[in-house]
Amino acid sequence: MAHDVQNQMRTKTEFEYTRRRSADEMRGQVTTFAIMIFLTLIAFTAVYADFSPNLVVPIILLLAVIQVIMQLYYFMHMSHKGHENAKFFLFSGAFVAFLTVLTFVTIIWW
Amino acid sequence: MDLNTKYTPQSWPQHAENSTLEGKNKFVGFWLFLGGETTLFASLFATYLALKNKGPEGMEFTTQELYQLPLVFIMTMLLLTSSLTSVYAMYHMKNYNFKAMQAWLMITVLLGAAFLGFEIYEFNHYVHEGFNYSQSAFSSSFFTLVGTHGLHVLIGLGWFILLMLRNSKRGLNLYNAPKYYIASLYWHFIDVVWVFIFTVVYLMGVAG
Amino acid sequence: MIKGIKKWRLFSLVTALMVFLSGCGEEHLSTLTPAGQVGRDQLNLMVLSTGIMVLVIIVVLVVYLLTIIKFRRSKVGEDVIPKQVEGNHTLELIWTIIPIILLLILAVPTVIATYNLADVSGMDKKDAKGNATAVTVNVKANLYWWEFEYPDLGIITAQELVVPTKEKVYFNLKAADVKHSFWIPAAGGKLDTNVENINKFYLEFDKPSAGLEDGVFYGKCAELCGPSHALMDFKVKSLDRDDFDKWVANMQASKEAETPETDLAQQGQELFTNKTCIGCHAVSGAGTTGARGPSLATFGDRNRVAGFMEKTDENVKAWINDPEAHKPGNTMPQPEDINSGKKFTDQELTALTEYLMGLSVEE
Amino acid sequence: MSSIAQKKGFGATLWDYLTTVDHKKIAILYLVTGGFFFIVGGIEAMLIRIQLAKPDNDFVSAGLYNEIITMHGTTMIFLAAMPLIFAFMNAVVPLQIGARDVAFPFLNSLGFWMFFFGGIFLNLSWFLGGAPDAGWTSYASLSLASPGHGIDFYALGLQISGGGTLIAGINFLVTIINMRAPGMTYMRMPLFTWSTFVASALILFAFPPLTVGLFLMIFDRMFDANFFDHTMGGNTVIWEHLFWIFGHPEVYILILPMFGVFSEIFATFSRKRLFGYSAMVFATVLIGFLGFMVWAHHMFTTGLGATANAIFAVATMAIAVPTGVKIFNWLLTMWGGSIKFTTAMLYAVAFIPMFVIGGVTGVMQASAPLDYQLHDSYFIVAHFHYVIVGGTVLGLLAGLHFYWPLMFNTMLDETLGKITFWLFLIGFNLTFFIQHFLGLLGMPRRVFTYGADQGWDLFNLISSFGAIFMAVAVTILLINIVKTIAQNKAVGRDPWGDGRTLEWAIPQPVPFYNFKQTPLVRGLDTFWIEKQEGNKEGMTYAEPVGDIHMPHNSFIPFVMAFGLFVGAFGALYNGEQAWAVPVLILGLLITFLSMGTRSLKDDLGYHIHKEDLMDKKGGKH
Ligand code: HEA
Ligand code: HEA
Ligand code: HEC
Ligand code: CUA
Ligand SMILES: [Cu+2]
Repeated sequence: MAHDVQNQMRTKTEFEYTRRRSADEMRGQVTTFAIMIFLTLIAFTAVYADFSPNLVVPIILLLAVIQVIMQLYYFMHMSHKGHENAKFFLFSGAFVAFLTVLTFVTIIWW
Repeated sequence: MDLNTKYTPQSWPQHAENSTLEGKNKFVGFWLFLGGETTLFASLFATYLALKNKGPEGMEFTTQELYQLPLVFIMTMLLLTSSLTSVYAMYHMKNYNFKAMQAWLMITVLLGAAFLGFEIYEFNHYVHEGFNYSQSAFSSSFFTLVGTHGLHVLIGLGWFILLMLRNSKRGLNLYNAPKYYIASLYWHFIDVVWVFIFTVVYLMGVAG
Repeated sequence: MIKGIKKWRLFSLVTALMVFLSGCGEEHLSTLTPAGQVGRDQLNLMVLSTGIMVLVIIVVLVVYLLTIIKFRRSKVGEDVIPKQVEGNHTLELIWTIIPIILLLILAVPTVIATYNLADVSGMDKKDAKGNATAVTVNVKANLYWWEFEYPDLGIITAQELVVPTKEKVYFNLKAADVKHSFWIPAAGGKLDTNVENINKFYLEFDKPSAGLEDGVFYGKCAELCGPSHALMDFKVKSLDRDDFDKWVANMQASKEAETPETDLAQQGQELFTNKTCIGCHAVSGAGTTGARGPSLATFGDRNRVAGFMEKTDENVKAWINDPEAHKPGNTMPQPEDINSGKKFTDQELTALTEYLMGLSVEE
Repeated sequence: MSSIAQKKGFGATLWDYLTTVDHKKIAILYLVTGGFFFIVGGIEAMLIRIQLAKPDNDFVSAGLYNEIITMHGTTMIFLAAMPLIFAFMNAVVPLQIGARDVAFPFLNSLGFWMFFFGGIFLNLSWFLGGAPDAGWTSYASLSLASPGHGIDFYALGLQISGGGTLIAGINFLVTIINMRAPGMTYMRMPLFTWSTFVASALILFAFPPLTVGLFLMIFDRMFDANFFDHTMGGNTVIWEHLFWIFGHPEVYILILPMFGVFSEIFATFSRKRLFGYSAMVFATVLIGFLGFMVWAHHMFTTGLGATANAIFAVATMAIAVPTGVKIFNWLLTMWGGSIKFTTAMLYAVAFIPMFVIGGVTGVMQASAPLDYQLHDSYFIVAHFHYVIVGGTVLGLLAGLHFYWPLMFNTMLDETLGKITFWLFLIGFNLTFFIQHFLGLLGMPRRVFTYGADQGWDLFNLISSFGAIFMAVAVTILLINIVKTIAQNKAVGRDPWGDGRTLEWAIPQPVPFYNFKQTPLVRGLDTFWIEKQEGNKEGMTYAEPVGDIHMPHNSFIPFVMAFGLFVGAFGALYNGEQAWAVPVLILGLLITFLSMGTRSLKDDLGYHIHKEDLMDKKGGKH
């Protein structure tokens, strides 16, 4: 096992560069967070506002999906490279999940 | 891999979470596990949706009467924030700043514990109102879905605490960095599930 | 064109095979000797699909046999290194497309039949006077007996379903305790009786069942439902419309407390009342659902005891005196439980049997 | 650590196996345990056939019969077929992709022990008040009504062993994703590895719904929940869905790896490269994918409605296409080859017509209106034994003969093997072909007896008669195995002479660290390529000899699984025995404490040093 990585010292510039990159990324993540909070607020107000469920339900579901995608891509770094397998299996799982939920809300009606 | 290797922020690999084969394996394996968890929660969600508001003849509880959105809102905020704090922790792990990482994790744990506290309060409240586990198919499916999520939170907390304790003396190395990383993935996944819970269970429950 | 002819030959082959096989089975029980349109539709699908499948098997077998005969090492030579072929797109395309075509040939009638057989709109049709035009039967499956209620006619029977011929008979299926499945192999495919909902479908019967070996079609429970699942049989009597109407009228006229003719039977009736049998078993054909045991109003006309035992006096007695031994797990009490801890005496049994055998609505 | 040549006392060997994390030894554990359960399930099958040999038989009682069929189905599928498949996956996949071990050796061992204890737990039901009796599908209304603890044993036992299966599945996925030797691209992976990969993915997505279903069942039966109790608003159809969302992919979990084994065997004994390799890979993936969209074909008669039935009918039929692609590719692999009929090849060759028969009856059942007639009749029994016995079991037997030399460095007797083959094949067809007609003649399945007046006597007798052949065949196989072990004649590397893939290139007996140097894979059928180019060593290496990192053996997996086993008794007797809750807690405590021990301790494994590898003995520890 363990083809151990040789620990390479990064050059100064490389190091600084990655530092800056992750700091940037961190800022992006804080923005993401703000958006997520915002989306949550919209969802809750939509329900409080007492619109017709036919309107509210699709909206809040959409908001949930957006929020989850943000979690996956920004917090869990699914956009980074090296996540091909992660993506494939997570979306396959989501596909099975979708089918399951779909049948349970359609053909178990009694 | 040698546990005694001492790193500086500069020599610390950029992707410490999967820079060893063990790390890579853990990383991929854990993502796959999350894929499986997706179908697990889907089954629970599906069951809940099929049994929502279903109970014995003349059942008195419906989603509309039961759920209290303010509480759910607070819980949501707590969990969302804890997701961010764990991102902070991972940021510091990347920078080889062990102390800061532990600190942010500590905050994450506190937020998670607060969430769990509210959840326990909520369950307790329902049970007192008579909406207990065996009251109806609806109650069984509600407690099982939300409770399974709660259990995940609990496991996540335990995991973080265990990691923080066992490594407090050892510091960060390539053996435990992947563990921290996947624990935080787990935490995000818990948040993902919660997003669906507050939407599908609570908001859709109240909206109709 | 030539291919088409070949296919027809194949189908006649399959049909011949089916006819031959149907010789092995019993007409009242076999899916290969359909009693009506539903069963026939399903048999047609059977023939069609078997035809396709036999074709597939033949094609595979031909290639297969050629291969393993031609290319054995003993024939090719010990040291030959065959050419390492990678694949062949044309071939691969062929054996992707031909199966798709074959499947389409099967899929189209499948979908059509699926919708046709699910069409129960006729159930709610009413004539000018507001009476239902079709016969509808509410089937309730119990551990391990069947109840048949005719809601529009106000009658109820058990264990033996009676239906008119040459028309669609509709069914509402439900289970009382655990899931069962309602299956009359000769008449057509099954439908489950669930505990939480009512399933609906229809069946058709061409001919009166009187011409059959036992005078009835056999029905089965097709879903594992406990120890006596295998014994949860019922019978179906199909009658001409006229006979059916007569039967219905007799059923409606049958009363709870008709005094039987012989003394012995009267004793039996007394016992039947005193020993609480009457608490679970109705003896009138008029009524509605809800009894804890099968209605015995038509017991004398029935073909079996408890659905599966040959109908002899001995078997009736044996049943009453030890139901558990005959149908493990059934819900009729042992005599000890209703006869102050004792078995019935021979005399009592004879009386009960005489009484029960006399319960009839047919002349 | 271990070494095959070294003679050790029984105690030491036992301890070695209890603590091993070596995939090759875990393979042997799976093989032995799975084989044992196969015999158990087979004996149950024989009891079924004895009972049904004549009408109105009273060899076993009605209740006992239901226990027997339930345990037969459950044992065969969960405790025999799947573990045996895992045995070959463990034995072969790491070697086939040039890995030193699986990705998570510790979890590999844990997975095995969970399966082991789950299986034992399930079978203890026979001695503790009765086995489950609601069929292997355990439909909710009946299983909730079932008295005694049978169903509880079923739910808890499958939960534990199912956990083990899930772990094993993830393990193989990661192994195949991360541990392939340099040059082993996805499109150079042997078909057995590919099918392991797809089957493991099916496990990953199919087992969680089963887990949920079983939990709901456990909660309903043991903790007063109401998921399936319709008087409380529950719904039994939920169980049916959850079970079949798992259940249908499960049947592909059973067959796909065997497709892989057959692919290897066809290529090897035809001395020919697999025809249409990329189509084969694509078909495998497609079958796995479609496998998740057809489950309701088991529920055509549940009353889901015409639209649902029509959709699922057509979706089900679609699976015939990729499967057909595979069948024809196998035929064309042999076409133009040089076919050598070893026992393994005989099984593989027999598999084709057998599986086609089973497959096409499956397509007939997919025609929903026709299935109204066929469902829950003996036609179904015939269908699934043709695909399972004619596919999976023939595959397991083929794999057993084919991979035996790889696992044990000895060769099963070919003559006895061929006798077994013919007896089994004849018996199998006698037993199950006739059951198609029984079904058409109106015989429902799961009946403990049938009346003499229904015209089923002769066919049932023939069917029972055929089963005897299978029993004799299996007995001869056991004799063969004992004989081979007793003779212990080493055969060395590439015993079939025509090995094509990496596992045959490794020296025999396989060193416990597998590859001294990581091989470099230069194409599909890498060993064949090397041989053709006259490379005596059979491998090109990707790296110089260096230190090899190995994991330590560990007793913890055993203890963790044992804790679950103990805890399950607590859950089972909850509310009935005073000791139940303490035992439940004790069991969980054992599990969690051993888990804690594992995670608190740094276990980094050890290294075999380069110098030790260089000397002939190959680094004994
Ligand atoms: C290894 C296990 C295995 C496999 C591989 C299969 C494969 C298939 N099965 Fe089977 N099945 C079971 C195990 C398996 N099954 C079990 C255990 C049950 C019963 C469970 C229970 O109730 O207890 C069951 C039950 C079952 C049912 C439910 C019946 C019922 O209860 O009413 C159905 C219905 O559609 C079905 C269909 C199919 C189909 C379409 C395939 C297809 O994958 C088959 C595809 C293969 C071919 C078709 C042959 C090769 C193809 C060609 C040569 C190409 C040309 C062919 C055509 C054009 C047709 N199966
Ligand atoms: C992997 C799966 C698998 C396998 C391999 C088998 C193998 C066999 N099965 Fe079956 N079977 C199922 C899975 C399987 N089965 C399932 C899922 C069901 C449905 C259950 C349900 O309805 O819930 C079922 C149901 C089932 C039934 C229907 C029962 C009913 O509905 O009432 C029947 C009846 O004939 C049957 C028969 C057989 C036979 C004869 C074999 C034979 O092939 C077995 C051959 C093996 C042996 C004979 C080994 C015995 C060895 C010896 C005897 C050697 C002597 C021992 C020593 C020397 C120690 N099985
Ligand atoms: C608790 C209710 C109950 C009582 C009391 C009861 N039975 Fe029954 N009986 C049943 C049930 C339920 C069945 C159907 C059993 C089965 O087939 O599984 C049955 C079946 C029968 C049958 C066979 C019916 C048929 O259609 O073939 C006869 C005859 C019968 N009972 C007679 C009696 C007599 C006589 C008594 C009194 C001495 C009696 N029963 C008391 C519940 C009862
Ligand atoms: Cu009722 Cu089987
Ligand atoms: Cu299936």
